Formats: sequence, structure tokens, C-alpha cells
Amino acid sequence: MSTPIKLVYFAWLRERVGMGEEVAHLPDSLSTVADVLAWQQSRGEAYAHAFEHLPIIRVALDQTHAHHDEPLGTPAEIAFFPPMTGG
Amino acid sequence: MSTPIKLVYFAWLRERVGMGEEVAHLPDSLSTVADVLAWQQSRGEAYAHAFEHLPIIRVALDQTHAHHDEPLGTPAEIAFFPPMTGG
Amino acid sequence: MTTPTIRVQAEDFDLAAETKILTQGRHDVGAVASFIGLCRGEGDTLNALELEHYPGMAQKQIGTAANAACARWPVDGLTVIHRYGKLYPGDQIVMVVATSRHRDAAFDAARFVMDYLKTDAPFWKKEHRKDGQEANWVDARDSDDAARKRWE
Amino acid sequence: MTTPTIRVQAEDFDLAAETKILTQGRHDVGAVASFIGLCRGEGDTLNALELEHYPGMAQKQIGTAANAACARWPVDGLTVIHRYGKLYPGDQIVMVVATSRHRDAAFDAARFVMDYLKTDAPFWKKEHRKDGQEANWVDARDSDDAARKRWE
Repeated sequence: MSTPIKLVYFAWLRERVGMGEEVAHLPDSLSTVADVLAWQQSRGEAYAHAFEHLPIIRVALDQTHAHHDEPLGTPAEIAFFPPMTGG
Repeated sequence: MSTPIKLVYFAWLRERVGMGEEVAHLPDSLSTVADVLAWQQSRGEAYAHAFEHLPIIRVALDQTHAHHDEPLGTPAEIAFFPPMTGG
Repeated sequence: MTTPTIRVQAEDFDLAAETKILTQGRHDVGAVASFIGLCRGEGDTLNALELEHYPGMAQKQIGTAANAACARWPVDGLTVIHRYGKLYPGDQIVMVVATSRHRDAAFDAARFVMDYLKTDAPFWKKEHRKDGQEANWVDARDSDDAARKRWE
Repeated sequence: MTTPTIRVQAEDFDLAAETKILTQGRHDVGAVASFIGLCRGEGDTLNALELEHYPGMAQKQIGTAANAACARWPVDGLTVIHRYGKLYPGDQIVMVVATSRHRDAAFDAARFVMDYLKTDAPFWKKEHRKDGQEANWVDARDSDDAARKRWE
């Protein structure tokens, strides 16, 4: 089993998943950001709803923006959120 | 003889002419802004010095910028000044 | 290179006080460009705006934009403050102030930081309406992506 | 169309107070862009700056630029103040504040007014030096003409 990773959620992703953060063991088979997103979709109804429209979901690995096609690496924290609307 | 016109000077043009304003009778023959500038050059040493470098001298007719090739019209006030350096 | 000041906070801010910190006691600054973003009432339909942020990363992303501005233009001082939490119509949300010898650098740096912050800093706005309708998350604007791209 | 406020005065100004006049009691303003021009010390060589102006025409030219900005962008409020007389290093010379729903209009309007004012408003600066050398009139900068041209 892999090292546990902290997963954090913001805005409507947080609301749909039903929590702001969790600690999870990711399958060893996940090698890209896209793999992680596909895995999230498979984790039940709430996750499937939250991760329904993948193209609009942004991911940050250890607080750095990452494209879906980037390798996952070994982050301690993965964040999932919609496009940002600050300023 | 023509109507008297108020002539005003600013910055180093004012200093070279030796006064901030004067009232003068312009010759009837002057028909463009350039004509007025040439006339100023002919009015003695102080004016010749002030109006030495015509291309850098700006003119305003009744407080509106005028190019040297514009017709003089019948302004009540003509202003002469160097390029502006405000702001 | 100038080290920008970045703050992510719930409290209000004071542009005049922040400007004074950047200009006081130095006479090489000729230009101060600043920007304040305010919470709009949306035609009196908005009760409040809830600003969620990603602590740590919000500060980091604003810092990245601010450092890039200081590297790109001759900026003498740069301060960026972004609030989070519940804000009401008329409230201040964000401010940027940039100082420089000349105005072009100050204007460019302030605007650059605002454009990058809009698309790259992890903040999200939720609108609570006066009519009691369900609160909604504000959609990102395509024009903000376009604004960011003009600096590339 | 918005009617800008223009003042040409010897007295100092207060950007925060002028901003408050434009934003107070209205919740449709989302963006406030502002600029302040300060008197630089020129490496501690400047004693004072003397700002001469053409009364009447100075006000008129700033008004022309400000009205053009209000016609070109959706500006909600615009205030421009330019001082004249004797100013010292660190003193405020000029301010522009523009408000709008969105930031692009506010930034563009403020910068446009500054660029036009630099080349078209009848003000002249004379530098009085600390070393007692003869005072000199500041030369116009080519970069100011270029800045104005970018709006054409």
C-alpha cells in the first residue's frame, strides 16, 4: 500500500465531496494527474458528481498548479478546485 | 491697424521675452501661425532669442493648441510656450 | 530586486497607509499606481460574498505574480493584500500598490499582478442573494484568461 | 456619460478622500484605479520644483483628456487634480482616480489621462538645485510622446 496522501477540496468541489480534506491511500497504479482524477470518479456517488466535468477541474500538487497530463510524482498534498475567481 | 491681441508667454519663452503677457497690434499681413512666429522673430533681440528654434515652440489660439501651418483666424489671445512637462 | 509585501487576511486594509509605507522617507519614487477591487451589490440583489481561499497557496501564488512583476519592471515597492471571509457590497476585497521612478513601470506592475491574481490565485467567490435563493459560486470569466494572456 | 472632476490648484490633495467621494453610497463600483505623481529628489540634488501653468487652458486640456476617457471606456467616476507652484521632493504633484464596474476600464482611463496630460496640458517644470547652480527648465521626454501615441 502507498504512503497516505492529504487530499484537499475547495468551493463546489468541497461541497460535492462533502468534506474539505481527507487522507487517502492512492493505488500504486496512478502515474499522472489524469489518473488521479479518474480514480476520484470511481470512489462513489459523491465523488462521481464532484468530478463529473474533468476539463474544468484544477489540480495543485503540493500547492503548485499541475496540468492533467503531468506526472503525479510523490506529493504530500493534492488539491482539487474549480477555476479561480478571486481579485 | 488691426484689433489689439493679447500675447502670453510661458516657461523659458516668458523669461527670454522678459514678460508674461503683452497686448500687441499684429500686422494685417499675418495669415498663419507660422507668420506670427516669423513676426515675433523680427521684434528685436529678446524676441529673436526667444523664438530662435521655431520647431520646438508650441502655440495656442484662444487656449487651443494650433499647428504652425494652421490659419491664424481672429483670436483674442495667442499663447507661446515650449513643450509641456507637467504630470 | 524589490521584495514585495503580500498579505492574505480577513481584516480590511488601508491603501493610504500601505502607500505611505512605500513612499515615506525616500525621494526616488516618482510614480504610485494602485488598484482596489470592491464587492459590488449586483443591482442590490447581493447580500454578501463569501471568499474561500487555499491558505498557503494563495499567499504563494500572489507572491509568484508579484516577484515576476518586480523582475520585469523597475519597481521600487509593491504591496498586495487580498481578503477572505464574508464581505458585503462596498467592502474592499483586494488592493495592489506599485511604486517606481516612472509611471509606466508602476502602472504595468499593478495591472500585471491583478491580471495574474485573477486567474492563478486560489480564491473562490460564493454569492449569497438577498431574495433567499440558494447561494451560487461565481463562474470564472473568459475575459480574465484573455487579460492574463496579454502579458505572455 | 460620466462628468469628470478636474482641479488645478496650489494646495495638496488627498487620494483617499477623493476616492471616497467616487465610491461612497454606491455599490455598482467594482474597480478603483489610481495614480499619484510625486516630486523626485534626483539623488538629493533637487531643492525644489517650480510648476508653472497656463490658467484656464490647463483645466481645459485636462478636461478634454478626461472627457475622452469617459467616452472611450465605461467609467463611473473620474477625478484629476494637478498642482502648480513650488513643490519639494516627496510632494504630490498630480493624481488621477478612475472607478468602473471592471478593472480594465478603470486602469485604461487612469493611464490614458496621465499620458495625455503629460504631453497636452500646459504645465512646465523648473528645477532649483541644491548646489546653487542656475535653475533649469525640464526637457520634454520623447517617451511621453510615445506613451500618448499608443492610444491613437
